[in-house]
Amino acid sequence: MLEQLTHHLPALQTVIPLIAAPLCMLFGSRHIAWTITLIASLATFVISCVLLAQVIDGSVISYHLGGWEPPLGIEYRIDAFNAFVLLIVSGIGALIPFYAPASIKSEIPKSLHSYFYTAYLLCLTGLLGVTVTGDAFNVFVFLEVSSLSTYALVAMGAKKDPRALTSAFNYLVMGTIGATFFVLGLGLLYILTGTLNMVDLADKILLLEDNRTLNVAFAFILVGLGLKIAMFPMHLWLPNAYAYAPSAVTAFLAATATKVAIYTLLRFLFTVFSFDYPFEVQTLEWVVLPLAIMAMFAASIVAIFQTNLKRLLAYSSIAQVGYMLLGVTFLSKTGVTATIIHLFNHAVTKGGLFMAVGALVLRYGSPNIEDLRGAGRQMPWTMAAFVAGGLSLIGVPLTAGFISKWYLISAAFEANHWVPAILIVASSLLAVIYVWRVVEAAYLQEPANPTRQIKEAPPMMLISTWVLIGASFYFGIDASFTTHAASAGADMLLGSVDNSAHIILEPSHSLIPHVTPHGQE
Amino acid sequence: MFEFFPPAFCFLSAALLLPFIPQGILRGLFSLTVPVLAGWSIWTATQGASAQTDFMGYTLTLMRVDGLSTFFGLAFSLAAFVCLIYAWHIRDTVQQVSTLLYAGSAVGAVFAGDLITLFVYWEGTAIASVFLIWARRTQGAYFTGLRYLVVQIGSGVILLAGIVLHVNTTGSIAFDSMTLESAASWTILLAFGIKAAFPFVHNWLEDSYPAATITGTVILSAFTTKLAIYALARGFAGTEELLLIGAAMAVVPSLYAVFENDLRRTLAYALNAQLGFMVVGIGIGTELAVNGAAAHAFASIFYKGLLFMGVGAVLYRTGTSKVTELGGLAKSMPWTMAFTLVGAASISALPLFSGFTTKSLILSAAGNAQMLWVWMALLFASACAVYHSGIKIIYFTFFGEDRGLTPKQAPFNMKLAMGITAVICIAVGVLPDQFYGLLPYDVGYHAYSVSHVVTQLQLVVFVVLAFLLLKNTPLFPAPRATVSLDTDWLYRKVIPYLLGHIARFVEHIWIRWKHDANLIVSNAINASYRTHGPQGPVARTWPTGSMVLWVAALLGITLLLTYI
Amino acid sequence: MPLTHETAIALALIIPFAGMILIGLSDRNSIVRDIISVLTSLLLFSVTFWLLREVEAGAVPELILFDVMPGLSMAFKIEPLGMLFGVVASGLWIVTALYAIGYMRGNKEAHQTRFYMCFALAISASMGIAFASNMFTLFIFYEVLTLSTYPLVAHKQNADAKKGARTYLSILIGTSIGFQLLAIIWTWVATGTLDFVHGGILSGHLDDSFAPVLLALYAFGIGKAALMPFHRWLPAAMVAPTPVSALLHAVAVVKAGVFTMLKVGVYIFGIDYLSLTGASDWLMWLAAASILIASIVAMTKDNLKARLAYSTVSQLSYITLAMALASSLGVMGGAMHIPMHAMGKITLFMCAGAIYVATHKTNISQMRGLGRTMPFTYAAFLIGSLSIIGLPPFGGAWSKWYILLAAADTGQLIMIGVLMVSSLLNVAYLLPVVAQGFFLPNPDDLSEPAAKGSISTRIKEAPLLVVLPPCLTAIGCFLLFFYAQEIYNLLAPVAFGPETATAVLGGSPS
Amino acid sequence: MTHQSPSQKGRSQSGSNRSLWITLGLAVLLGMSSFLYEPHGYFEVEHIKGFYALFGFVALCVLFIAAKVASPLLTRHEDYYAPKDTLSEEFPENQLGRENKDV
Repeated sequence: MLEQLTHHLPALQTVIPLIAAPLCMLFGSRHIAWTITLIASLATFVISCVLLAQVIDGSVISYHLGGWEPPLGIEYRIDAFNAFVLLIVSGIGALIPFYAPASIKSEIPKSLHSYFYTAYLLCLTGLLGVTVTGDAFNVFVFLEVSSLSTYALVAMGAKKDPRALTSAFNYLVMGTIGATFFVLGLGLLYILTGTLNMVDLADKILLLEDNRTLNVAFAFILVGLGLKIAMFPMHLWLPNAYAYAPSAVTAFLAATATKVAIYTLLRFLFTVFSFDYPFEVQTLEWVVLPLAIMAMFAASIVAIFQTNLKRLLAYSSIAQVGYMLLGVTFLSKTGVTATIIHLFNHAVTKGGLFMAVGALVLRYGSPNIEDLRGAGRQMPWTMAAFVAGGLSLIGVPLTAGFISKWYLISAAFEANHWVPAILIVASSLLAVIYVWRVVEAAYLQEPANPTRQIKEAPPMMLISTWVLIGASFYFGIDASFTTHAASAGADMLLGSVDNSAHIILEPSHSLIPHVTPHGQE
Repeated sequence: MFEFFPPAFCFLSAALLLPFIPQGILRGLFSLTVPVLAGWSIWTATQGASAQTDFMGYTLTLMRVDGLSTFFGLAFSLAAFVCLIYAWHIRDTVQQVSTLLYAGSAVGAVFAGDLITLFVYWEGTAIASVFLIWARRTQGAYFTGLRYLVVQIGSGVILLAGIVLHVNTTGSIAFDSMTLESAASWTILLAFGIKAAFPFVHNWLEDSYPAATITGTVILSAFTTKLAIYALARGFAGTEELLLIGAAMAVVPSLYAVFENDLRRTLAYALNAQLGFMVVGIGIGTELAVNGAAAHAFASIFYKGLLFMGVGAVLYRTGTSKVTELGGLAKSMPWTMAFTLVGAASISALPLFSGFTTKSLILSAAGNAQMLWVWMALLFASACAVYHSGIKIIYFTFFGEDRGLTPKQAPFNMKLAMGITAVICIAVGVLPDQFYGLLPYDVGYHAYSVSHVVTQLQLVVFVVLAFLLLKNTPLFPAPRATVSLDTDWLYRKVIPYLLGHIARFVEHIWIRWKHDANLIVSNAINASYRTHGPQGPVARTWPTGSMVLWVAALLGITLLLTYI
Repeated sequence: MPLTHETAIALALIIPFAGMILIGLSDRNSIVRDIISVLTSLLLFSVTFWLLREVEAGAVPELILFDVMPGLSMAFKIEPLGMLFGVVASGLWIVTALYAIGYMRGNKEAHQTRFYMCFALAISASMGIAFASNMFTLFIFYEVLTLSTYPLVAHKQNADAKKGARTYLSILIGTSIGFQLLAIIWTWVATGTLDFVHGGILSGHLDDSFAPVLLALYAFGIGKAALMPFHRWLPAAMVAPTPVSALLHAVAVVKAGVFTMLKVGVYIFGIDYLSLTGASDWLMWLAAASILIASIVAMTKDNLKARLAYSTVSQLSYITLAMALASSLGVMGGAMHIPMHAMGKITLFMCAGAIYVATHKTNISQMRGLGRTMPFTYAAFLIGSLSIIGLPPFGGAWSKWYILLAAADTGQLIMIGVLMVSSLLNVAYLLPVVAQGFFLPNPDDLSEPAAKGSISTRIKEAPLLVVLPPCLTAIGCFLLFFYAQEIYNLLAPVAFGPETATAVLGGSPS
Repeated sequence: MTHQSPSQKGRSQSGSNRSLWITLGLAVLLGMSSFLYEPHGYFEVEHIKGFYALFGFVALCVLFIAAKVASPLLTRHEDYYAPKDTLSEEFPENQLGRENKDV
């Protein structure tokens, strides 16, 4: 049984949270819902660990859902890259149940807690699904699953601030536009090639010569995913959504949602399309590169002036997305590795930061920097976590952020892109400013209300915060895992590894799968 | 390692011990034994002995005992001895320590066999001596001391630069005779020249010596410049350039010494002129001339010291050393007058006094070399010296207009010191052959001949006669309460004035620039706040429409690329 | 227990770190805390001293901790230059630890525990910098040092302190990330290694015309070396309590900067490569300008610590200049200037602090006549000044000697002139402090007749723990003049290359 | 400036007159003596009779004239450099032993 289960892990990855979600609602009790969520998210985490272990050496797992052969059937295809992303998503997903209860207690009416867990699990399902699937349309479906549940999650912040409703609605409108663009692009691709399986698409696209429809499809997909990524200047939905959502949701979204969107973009850029496709190279160079750099600066400067800590971090995220996109535009293995590493590192760091901010908001009742003065003494552990995360955001050595920047700048130098290299460090310095504004307020200013007794954050929140912050340090001190995984992922994406020889076929029409080399298929 | 204990170490270690000995007789006796011990060790040192040590890859020669160094070493030890007696009454630890350090450094420098050791002691004299000026503890002395220190250390760093260049070109650190053919030796000559008060770099001397304490001036007058003379004699004997320099040095300060109002400054100018004689002697470079320079340095140490002591004693009792405030002290301070007269007679080179037997060596050397103009210049300077050091000091202090001053006699220790110094002056004048025996070279010179005695007496007497005749005529430069403008005018008036303007200008620019820069920065911050601040357009997040517009625009731009 | 090289290096890093934790734990009991602080410094010094003996015996202690990224490891390897810096920083920590106790108590400062903790952490970081075996490790500890000293600068938490600390942090972080990181990554991309190798790693991997650019990134990126125009942090950091200014901003932090500069010159570029490509010519001129301008600015400062800060800026550029001369003798002089200047400048800063503790005066113009009430402090200040000026018989003379020799060796006569003028400027801004203290009347105390009254009644020194350390370091300045030979022997392999060192040691170094 | 009584002035006047006569006498004697011996000099000029006497007299005249001419150019009031100069300030009293003769 266990044997069989292990062969269905790719499917279980999405199925477990998908089944758990309605259960949460059915039972109604928030305690049971929490338990279910905990079990489901831990299970997905374990699964993703197992999956990553299987593919990190460069193998690929191809799982045919329902036994239908691709390209007709839906294929779940796991290689080093998406296994790594799965790990991020499920890892942070597994932390949220620890963090959430204390956090949402004050933010969401108790009656809605089970709905919260339901929506959360659905969101997790969607994000994992997007990552795990090898089918382009399936990507769209899961993307919408996650998006729709996200809108609900954001709206749950309404108890605390009614603007959450408006921002959720805005997010919905914009997200839908993005999704629509994406699906339009898919439609065009389907018209051209008649297939939706990514690997198949890639093969077919290679055969097409200079084709305007293909270009239009690419443009639609890029813009659609760009919106989901919050690529500057299509980021407008993000600050409000992050600012008004419940803290646990913000932490989860910030760490996972945009990362998965970036993953998807990379998939399309490199697996479906590739550098051989001239239009892509052009677009990256002429559209994405300038936008990425603008994001790095514009968003950072906006962050500097923010008074609301959550919005500050939200804008910082937009800037960080700029780094990730910048890595891609170097059109090199190091560049893509840098993007993947930063994707991971930033997820860990930003997740931890938002968790810390959530704890602060819980105790102070406000995310405004003004109100958080003196927090360094009143909530030392939480604030220390924030500072540590901030250092990682800046890219101080021994933090994960440093590793990202190291690879990113290396890639820039390798590509002889001097100006971007300088701009990367210049924008890091902007991060110094916005992080240090908070540090100064917290440590060097007298509390806004000295008589008020502020307790340290609840232990579970603190622990989950520190797990992420600790991870951001661990991966800064020993980056061998992330760099290894990221470069394996980059190899996979850029096709520098001949992966056809390593494919593990897992036809699901039989419960006992047999493994055959790809070539014999 | 050492064949014997370097005498400089006697002074230096005593200086370190001194603060721990109680003030008073004990400390006074202790410090007096130091020059005695040092002098004895120099006296008994075998010629050619040396003390060497390996350090930092160099072989440092801490001691080089030969005729020249022994002679100067003895002179300095003896000078230290009389200075210490003169300063017996001083109860200021700073002055006491710095006196010993200063004398020790000077003795050390004289015996230095290599340039690094020389440099070490060279700077030592600069640092130790400045405290004798500052010890006056007035604002004027403070600033004078700073000026002095900068010049002295300036000489030191120039020496250092010269040594570095020398080591770099020759690979040797030995301090021997040099020729002016490389940048290194020119630099070293400049360093020596500053301490020897060459023209245009001389003014530190006239500026600082009169600003020191009473005893400090006496001590200062003994060492620094004579050390420079030693160094020149060692390194640059026979360098022709020195002839002109020395002649100018002998003449020009004499002029200043005439109209200078402050007696100690007058003496400083006179000292400078005497140094000119020695520089000329070194420039001639024959054994006779170098002997003359050394002998004259010796004599100069003591007769100049004696004059400074006399004026110092007057200052000590009356509070002033200005011509315009002094006069008629012959009755109240007879001993001081008598001793000062000996000094005046010595510098005037009257027979039986020291100047007679030493100056003539240099003049004879110039004569031997048939250097008429140099000889004339020196003769002129000699005539001037008769007036400014001989007549002027004595006349205006002890005779002249009576200002109603009735001070007590000088303290006993001062009189004793003056007495010993006077004896030395006379001894050099009376026993020339014994004195010449101490000189570095054996040249068999005889000072006393009828011709020499008579001509010298003629010179002196006619100068006195001219003075007495002209004294009441309008030609006589009557003393006035003035300060003389010298090269220091440049760095005390002109340069500060210019610097002040430049500083104001720079400050103005700087403030403007800072203001502008601040403005630019704050404008930039404000502008980015307007655009990127919470209310700025970039940070605006609510309008869905604008976002859709962006999406459309981006799609459009991307698609446009198709046509490229 | 026999001490191995690995454990000794690890101990050197861990001891101050453990000290920091223990200090934090003994927050309640200030006496225990202070004792721990001193004991830690003693322990650390004994370890570094043991290592020094080993290095002098020719050993090359090494410790590889782990790989951070593929090819980039956190590793330590002690070569003589690093050993020297390590011994200087840890040795002077002892006196500063004592001094800090006296100072912090004398001034009744708040947050003393935080102060000692950050101090210990900073020392730990300095050790890391000293012993780093590659540029990557060095950079990491460089940044740790910056961050750990930030709370020390902002210690007083008033508006001034915050402003100063902000300048401090923004320049140090800004230059290190903005330039140094770029330079390091560029080096890494160009050569594929960041290890310190004698003779450099860049030769043959970098287009010669780019060498000055890369050097510029390093030179400006090492903000701690306070090369103009990135020197502003140093005067700004003077808002920190004096022990911080003394140890960190005269020894550990700034010396970490110039130490890094030397490391880059010797082990990344290689002296031969620098001299071949002339990459450092511009740096030499800039350092010279820095020396002079900072000295002139120092003269205009009335605040004693500000004056000392600008003096430090000037003196640090000596070392940069020495490196930029691209000559073995320059390396010798520059490296030797690290302990020499450290000893002198820490003396001066501690004296400034002693004056502050005793009288709460910060401006030189207020300090007239203080020398007679605080003779020991002022005597120490005098000796420190003389050493900084470079006069014998104090340590500073030797380093200046070798830098001058290097300038002569490379034919840079103008640099000789610059160093000479700088000495005079040093005289002009340092010695007035002493002279005014000893020889001008105290304006507060006009009735006091000079040189009267018994000494014991006149002396009003700061507490013993504040006065003793500067006196000790002043004696140190004197001893360094005679121990220069040891330093020379230690550094010979760095300056003249490991092979030639033994040959050169025999005779004259020129 | 202290006021002087006429008698004091007269005394100093007569004193200097006496010294003038003595010096004059000495000068004549010495001037004559140049004719009594053959000088052994190094230069031609030394053989001029009374060269040294003449030289001394002329030298001082030249010196005085030069001083007379130069002093307006080269001297200023003694407070010129004040306050950074010692000439313009009193010698510190505590370093003096200013005592008057016992009356």
